[in-house]
Amino acid sequence: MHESHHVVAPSYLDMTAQEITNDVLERHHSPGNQFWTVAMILGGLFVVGLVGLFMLVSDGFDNKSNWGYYAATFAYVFSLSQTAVLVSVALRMAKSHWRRPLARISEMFAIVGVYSFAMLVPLLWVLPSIEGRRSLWFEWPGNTPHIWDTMALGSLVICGLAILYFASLPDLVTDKEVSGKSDEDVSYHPLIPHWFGTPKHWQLQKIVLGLLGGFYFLMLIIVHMLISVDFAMALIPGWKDAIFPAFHAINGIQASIALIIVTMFILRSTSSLGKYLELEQFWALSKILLATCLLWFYFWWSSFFTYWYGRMPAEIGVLKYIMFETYSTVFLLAFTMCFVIPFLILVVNVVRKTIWGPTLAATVILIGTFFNQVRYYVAGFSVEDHTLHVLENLPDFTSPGPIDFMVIVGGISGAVLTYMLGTRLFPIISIWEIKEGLMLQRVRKFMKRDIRVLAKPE
Amino acid sequence: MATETINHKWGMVIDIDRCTGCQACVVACQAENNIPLNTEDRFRQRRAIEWIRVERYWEGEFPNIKARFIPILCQHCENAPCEPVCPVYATYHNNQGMNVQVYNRCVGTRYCANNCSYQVRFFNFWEPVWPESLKNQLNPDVTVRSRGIMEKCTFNIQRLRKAERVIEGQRGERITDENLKEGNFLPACVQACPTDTLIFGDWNDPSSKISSLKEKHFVDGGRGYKLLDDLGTQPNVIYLKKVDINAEHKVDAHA
Amino acid sequence: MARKSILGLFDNADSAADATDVLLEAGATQDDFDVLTGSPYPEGAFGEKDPVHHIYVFPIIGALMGLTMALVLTAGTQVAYPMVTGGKPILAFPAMTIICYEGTLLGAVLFTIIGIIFESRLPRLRLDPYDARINEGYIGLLVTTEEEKLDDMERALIRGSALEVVHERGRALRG
Amino acid sequence: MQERVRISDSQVNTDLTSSIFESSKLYWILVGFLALVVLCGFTAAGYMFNRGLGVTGLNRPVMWGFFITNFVFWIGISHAGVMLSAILRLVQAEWRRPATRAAEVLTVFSLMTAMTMPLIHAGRPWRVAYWVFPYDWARGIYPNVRSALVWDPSAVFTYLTSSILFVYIALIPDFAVLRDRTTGVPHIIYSILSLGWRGSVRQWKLQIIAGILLSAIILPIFVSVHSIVSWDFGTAMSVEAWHSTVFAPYFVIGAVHSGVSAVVTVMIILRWMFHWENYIRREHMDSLAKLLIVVATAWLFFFALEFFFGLYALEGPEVALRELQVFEAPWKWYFLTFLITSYLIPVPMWLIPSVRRNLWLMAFTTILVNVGMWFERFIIIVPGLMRKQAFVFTWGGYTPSIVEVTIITATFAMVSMLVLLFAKVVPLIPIGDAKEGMILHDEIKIGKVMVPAVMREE
Repeated sequence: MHESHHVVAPSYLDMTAQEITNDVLERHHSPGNQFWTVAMILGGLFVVGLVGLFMLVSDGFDNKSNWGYYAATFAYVFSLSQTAVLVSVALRMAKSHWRRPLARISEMFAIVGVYSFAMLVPLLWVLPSIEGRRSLWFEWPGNTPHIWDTMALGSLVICGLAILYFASLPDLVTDKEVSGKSDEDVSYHPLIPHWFGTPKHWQLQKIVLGLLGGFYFLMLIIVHMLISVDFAMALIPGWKDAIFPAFHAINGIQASIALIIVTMFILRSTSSLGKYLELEQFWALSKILLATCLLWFYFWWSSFFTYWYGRMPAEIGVLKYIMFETYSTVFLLAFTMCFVIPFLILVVNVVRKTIWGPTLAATVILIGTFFNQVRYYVAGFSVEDHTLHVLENLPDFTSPGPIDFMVIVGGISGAVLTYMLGTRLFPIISIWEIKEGLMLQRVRKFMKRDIRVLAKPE
Repeated sequence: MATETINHKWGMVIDIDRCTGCQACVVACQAENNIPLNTEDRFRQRRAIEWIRVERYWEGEFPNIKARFIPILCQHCENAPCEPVCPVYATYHNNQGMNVQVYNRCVGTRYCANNCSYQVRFFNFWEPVWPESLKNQLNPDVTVRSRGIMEKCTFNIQRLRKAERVIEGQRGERITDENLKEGNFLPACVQACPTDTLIFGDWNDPSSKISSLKEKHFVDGGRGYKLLDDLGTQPNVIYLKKVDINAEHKVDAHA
Repeated sequence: MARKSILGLFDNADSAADATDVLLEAGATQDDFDVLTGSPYPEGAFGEKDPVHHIYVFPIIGALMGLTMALVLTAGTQVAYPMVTGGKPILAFPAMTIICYEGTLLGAVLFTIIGIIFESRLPRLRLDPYDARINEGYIGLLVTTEEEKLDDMERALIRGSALEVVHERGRALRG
Repeated sequence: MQERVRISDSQVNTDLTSSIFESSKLYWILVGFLALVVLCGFTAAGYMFNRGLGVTGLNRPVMWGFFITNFVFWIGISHAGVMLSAILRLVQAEWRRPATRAAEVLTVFSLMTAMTMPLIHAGRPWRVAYWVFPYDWARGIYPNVRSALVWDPSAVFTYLTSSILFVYIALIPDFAVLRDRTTGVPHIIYSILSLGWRGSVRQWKLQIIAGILLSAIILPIFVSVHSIVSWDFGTAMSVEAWHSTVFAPYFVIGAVHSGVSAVVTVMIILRWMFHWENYIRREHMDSLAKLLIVVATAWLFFFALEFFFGLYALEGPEVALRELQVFEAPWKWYFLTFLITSYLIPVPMWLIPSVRRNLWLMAFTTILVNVGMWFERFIIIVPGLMRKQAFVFTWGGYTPSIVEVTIITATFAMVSMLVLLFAKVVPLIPIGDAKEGMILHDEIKIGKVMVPAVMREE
């Protein structure tokens, strides 16, 4: 961040718009065998996961503690996929130029949202009624969270898909024209025939994306709050932690940025589209990643510290349960992998300004985040009596059994598979945004050096 | 010093069932501890200083209405919320289980008063004054607190120190309920209480009355309870419920 | 041998930038000239060479020293005067963390400031040729070289369309 | 960037140093008036020290009142400086340029004012010396590092020191300008202050690094300061309303909200007073307002968390407190005022572009925000203390005495006076920065239009 060096203009700046279009679309249509082999393997693992889920269901929904790891996996997939969409939304609002190549990569995760929604469904039967226990919903009917969480997550998913669709519409049209399809061929895309890329259309798209983006932002925060409180906080007696929803959201943002970095890295190393994702993108994202790591610590600290100082029995119970006794190992892992290690990696500018540095940190964070979800959701589901207001005698640690491992592996690979299949429907690189970028930046000669000039249209 | 050899842990048992609300303890406390007179305007300003106070609750509806009394003083908590927040150690926990206030350290941040769940800390908003007639009544063993200083119940530490000097230092006996009583070393409020509602003693002395009361009442169905127990402050003052014919206890509704 | 400095004044950045070429032709090296401007220009705009500095070492040293100080202070005072408050441990680490954090950052800031002043070679006591118009938009080329080469340099500056060449220190001009 | 005009460097100097070399009658009248108010404040404080805290409206249980509210408020304002100059520097926002100095100066002076508040609050400043400068070996007792009131001075001291140094470092080049424009004694003083600045390549390079590096270091301080202030309340477990884990981020974001608003107000006043139309332009207001929309909304989110999770556990005292805040006079009026003035009026107005570019409306809204934020602190602190505590029949409220009101008013006068006086000795818009902005400004021709652009050195 600090040391300045001479300008690095993205290499694709010296490609013409036409070249870029062809390049991306060509790759889009022929993913290569490697792609399908990976898809196969993931599919296999996904089936294993389904088997695991089936075994869970056959055990019945009454014994919550069985479902802890499933819940954790759901929370993991949900917060990663749904929050990843936010990255592109936020960056587009901030009009940052470097986002262009990675915008679609982030939006594509909206598709995984559908999958995470499917994962929610079984949990609705596991989640106990709120009668006689603390919950977000005070005196409402017992099954309130089941209904509202479903609706909230559902609308979030739909909104995400809408963003993905409208953001990639111009590219879909380009694709249709380049591959010379007729309107009938694309009849499954109702909007394509009506898009002519007139200034009016672009204006419209800008507005639609803006509105959807704003809505998505607010919705996402709310859903984070609902899921985290209904499925974790409310299940642990005496746990009243105002910052937890925000912490959950921050952890989601952190992890989803990490996820995008890793995706970018994979794309670079496995496909020719890597050339659009350059140091610039990694460097910029890694700065935000560093910030989120610090926020992770900050939010964790402010809840831990308040509890430590207050020392009420209820607070001590919670601290012991999810931090320092029952789930201490998991907590330590989460703490090291979500904060300590990535912080140490990213704080060094020399490392941050590489491809591998951020990628390494991102990988660590992705694993750490999973532990963090385990610490909350498994812990929550392992509590027997939710009507208590203080956690006197701590429940035992629920260690994952074979079924849990099947569910975790299957669940996650299912999500990845969904994403891969999504790339079949929409080009993974946003062509129109890169073209726009070409238009809005130049490399100029300034006295004795070259310098990059960025247009700031109001 | 005797205090090192024998380790006391002072405490009190308050038997609500015996309290008649006569306020003798309040008066005794005022006299013993050089507490400035709580004139009417002091009460109006809500700046009255009463180290021990008797709160009164009405119970029931008119014809059969009952008055309930509960004497409240510093609970000398083991985990006192007021202690850690003081920037200058003006209040801390001494080795005899007492929450002590060091007047000449106090700088008057009033943070401790905010953080006391029992509202038993009092601030000298004004310089204390006594009418000429009362000048000679002031207790020489107790500091007169000037304005800007926080004060609270001390369990009459001056008397306990004296007890240690006399009983342990000179006679070399162990302090017991008896010799505390005959030597007039009990806190003024306890001494003044006509119905033995307030019982003072040493938790570390198994033979003391308060220890036996704790034995007796801190069992299922016993009358013993602590104020605001869910805060985990672990008071050294414990209460015994009122024995009520129609067994409903407004008092422990608060606890 | 004695090195002396002269200052060529230019009324616009481009001619100053071109003048540096003339200087190089005239046998000056990049170390011999420095560009004085009234505002920061993008690096390398004058083809000047990038100055080396070790500013990033300073905050790290400062942070470490600050941390140690704070640690000693907090831990020391609690151990030296062990008084139990609110049933908290004598060495209450979470509470200490806060003051340690402040101490660390304070140290870092103080050392960064020292570092910046030191690395920008301030305060400047040796008096080079200077002209107040530099702050009014002129560009100054400060050439420092052996006395006998000075005349060539001066000629080079003139050739490089310098408005004038200052030898002695400039006077303040009325605002 | 419509109303941008090219200005020669020496014109820039003349304009931006006008506050120093020319002084209108109005200026001196204003300063004189403010000085008078400050004098009244000192008199009131002296009277209070002499008579004792009885002359305030404080009582039991409301032991903290106007002074602490005001302390928190000014600490909040002081967060403007770093928020703007640090964060905007780090993200290389061009429109930060005219705002930074004013913001930093505001930081310094509001911090100084804030520091006086606890001293006055304690009623006997000569004793408080023990606590702020505690290490007198004679007493052999050190401050209790477990107390939030010891963290406060350490944090504020750190913050004050670093922001003063930050301001000074950024001032060196401007001192050089003043040195070259003055004669006689001022010339000597400015020469000393400018440390013989020459504007050499190395000096400018480090000047720029200094900006970024110091920002990066001060940012964590800035977050910690208000967090620690919030823990004055958050750690007080006996006051249900205060003991909330979300307080730290809630206070910090609130501080940014009020701080940035204050900077906008100050900038508008400066623009009007010293005719800096060419430097403080409408587009800056526009960007600041957009920033404020985001900040305000984030703040509202944390406020919602704080309020909602207060009720979450449905504990008697907490619920009683919320009722007190929202339904009982006078608190309900304060509550309403605070919510309306700090969010419900300003934010919808900022959403309208024409409002964002209207100086009158911007001044109006930003002042409203700070009215609201003052009340926010007030209704957190005082009703929190008037809690319906068991075993206490003194549930009284709190009405400030004339003494308190006078002192509070004086603090506002003091900050404004100090800022104005400072404008007499240094330019409140960084001259070098303004010039750099003009060098880096550029335009790109897209089709038929010239789009404003900026050169960007990565």
